[in-house]
Amino acid sequence: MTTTTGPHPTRRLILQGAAGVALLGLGNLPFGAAPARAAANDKYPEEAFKLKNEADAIKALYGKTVEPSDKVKLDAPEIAENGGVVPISVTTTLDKVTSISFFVAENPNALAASYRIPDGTLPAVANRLKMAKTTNVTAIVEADGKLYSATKEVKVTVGGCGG
Amino acid sequence: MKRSLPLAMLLALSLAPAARAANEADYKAAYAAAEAASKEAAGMRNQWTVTVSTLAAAKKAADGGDFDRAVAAAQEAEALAKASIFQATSEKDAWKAMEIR
Amino acid sequence: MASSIRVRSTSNGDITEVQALIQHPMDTGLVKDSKGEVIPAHFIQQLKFECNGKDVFVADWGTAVSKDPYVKFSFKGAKKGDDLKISWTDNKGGSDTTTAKIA
Amino acid sequence: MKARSALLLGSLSATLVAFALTSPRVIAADKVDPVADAKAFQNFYFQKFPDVKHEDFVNGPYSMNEDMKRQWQEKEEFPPYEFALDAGKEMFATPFKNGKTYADCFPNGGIGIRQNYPYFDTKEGKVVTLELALNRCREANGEAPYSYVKDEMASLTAYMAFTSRGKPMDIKIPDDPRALAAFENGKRYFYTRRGQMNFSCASCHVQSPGERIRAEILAPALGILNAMPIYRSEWSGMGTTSRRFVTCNSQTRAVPLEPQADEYRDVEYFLSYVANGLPISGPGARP
Repeated sequence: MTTTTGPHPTRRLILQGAAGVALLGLGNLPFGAAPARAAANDKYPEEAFKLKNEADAIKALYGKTVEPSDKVKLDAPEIAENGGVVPISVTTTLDKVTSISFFVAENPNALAASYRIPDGTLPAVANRLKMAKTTNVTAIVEADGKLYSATKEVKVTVGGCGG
Repeated sequence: MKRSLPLAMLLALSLAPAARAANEADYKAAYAAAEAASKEAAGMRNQWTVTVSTLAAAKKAADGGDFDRAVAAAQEAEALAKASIFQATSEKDAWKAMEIR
Repeated sequence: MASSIRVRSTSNGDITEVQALIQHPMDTGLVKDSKGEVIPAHFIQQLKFECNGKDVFVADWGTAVSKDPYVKFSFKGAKKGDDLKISWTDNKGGSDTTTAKIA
Repeated sequence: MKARSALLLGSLSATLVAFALTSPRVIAADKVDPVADAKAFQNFYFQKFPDVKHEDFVNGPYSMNEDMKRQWQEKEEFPPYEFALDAGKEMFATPFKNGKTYADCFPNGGIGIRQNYPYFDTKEGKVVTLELALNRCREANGEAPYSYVKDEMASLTAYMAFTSRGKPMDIKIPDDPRALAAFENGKRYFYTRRGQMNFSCASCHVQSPGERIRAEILAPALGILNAMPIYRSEWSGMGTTSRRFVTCNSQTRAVPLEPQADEYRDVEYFLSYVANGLPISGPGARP
């Protein structure tokens, strides 16, 4: 991080103070009348994030089969400007969406991010992901208990001419 | 550009004809020549990173007692340093050809 | 204290669009520093958005989320002036929280 | 023989590229004419890229490629330099131990003046860049100078650039032979080939802007410093003009000079002057 000359008020406080901040309602107690619809379980899917291969990760996260669907619109660049910051977003016209997840096939761990979509939240997410190399990126939408997906290839390489 | 391609070709061109294995004296002479050329290039503020790394590789090989490799690396470093000197002197006027007018 | 969370939430009609940028290294644990030592994994695992006492968005993140992570989503059922509470926890037990007014 | 062969290998690809520049070269008289140089420089790009709006050149690679521009615009919604900007704003207002602040060192309190940097200091007889002025201000107030390539300097210059966003670059060359010499020296550095790759700044940013070098698209040299300092995904952090010059050198395998060396100050002077009139767009986000 930054050098220590001239303390950097915001970052230093964050790094030191972060742990001290009391977080209300930490942990996984679902509070408020969570709607009955079976959202993916509330706990952080530790296992799924550890798995290397995409199919295993999907099974660990959802335990169901997936079918591609053109109702899932995945937006990803053709050639990533930089593998460290790749803008990826998904929208869908499917109904009763409860979860959206992103898988990067060639990454050390396929599952990149998973989002729980409570009732009343629009089924669309934009985020920035890291990609180790040229890879397929798959977005999976859980709608009304069934899994739909879309996949695109993103070319990734380093920049510059040498060094 | 891959680093290895130009270096490999360079090595092929500069194979020392000496048949017997190089000894420390050969290395010291080759290293001194390379270092002088490298200092001159640095003095012209046109040093190449590969000159510095090849010079270091020569020293490392010599420290390890492998004087054949050390001499080859020192000669290569000298060649690189001389190339950067040649580049600096020729560019003194050559740059004008590229200028947008 | 300046929070690590920058959030922009704008409501037009019934839909509120939320964008968040969080200052966090998101280290994967697979990268070595200049001295050759591995930088240990340090990444946000869960990010929660709550409004009017209800979770409106929950993100479970792995190591593939970019440094200074960004996320955008929209939800219904809130209006200008409502409080949007954002909180994250990372794999080292670090956390931060902030509350923003919907514009 | 060995020396030539090394250079030959390095420069083979570059000389082929050089031949592409077929327009006849008229060796201008030795008189340095910055106004004519700037006009020629800008016209070169306006003719080479007729459908790029003049002020768009300051967006570097994103003025050259639609797919990259879309990725950039998505990032700009909530740009990664947001934290550096806030940190810079806070640092700019935080008084030194002696109670003074940066505002006391700069005209107009340091707000909205980035477009006038670098300037030629007739007392010192040299080009003074914004980064240099910031460190001199710190030293004048008993504070330790910041590194030219690290976050603090980038945060400060990010804030100062932000306060000048949209203002046209406005670099002056006083009627002083040393200023003309500095401009010419900057131009020489810009067109001089270096490193084992035997590239000059012009080899990439004049001969092949818009083309790809692996993942990146080469930016045009016109307005290339207008977006400084930049947050580069490659560095996953902020970078000052100094950091950009140093890293560009090492890519061509040339040993970089120390940050704020005369050559770097002069090439910044040259590149900023020929971009006069184009808007400041810093801080920028780049691949």
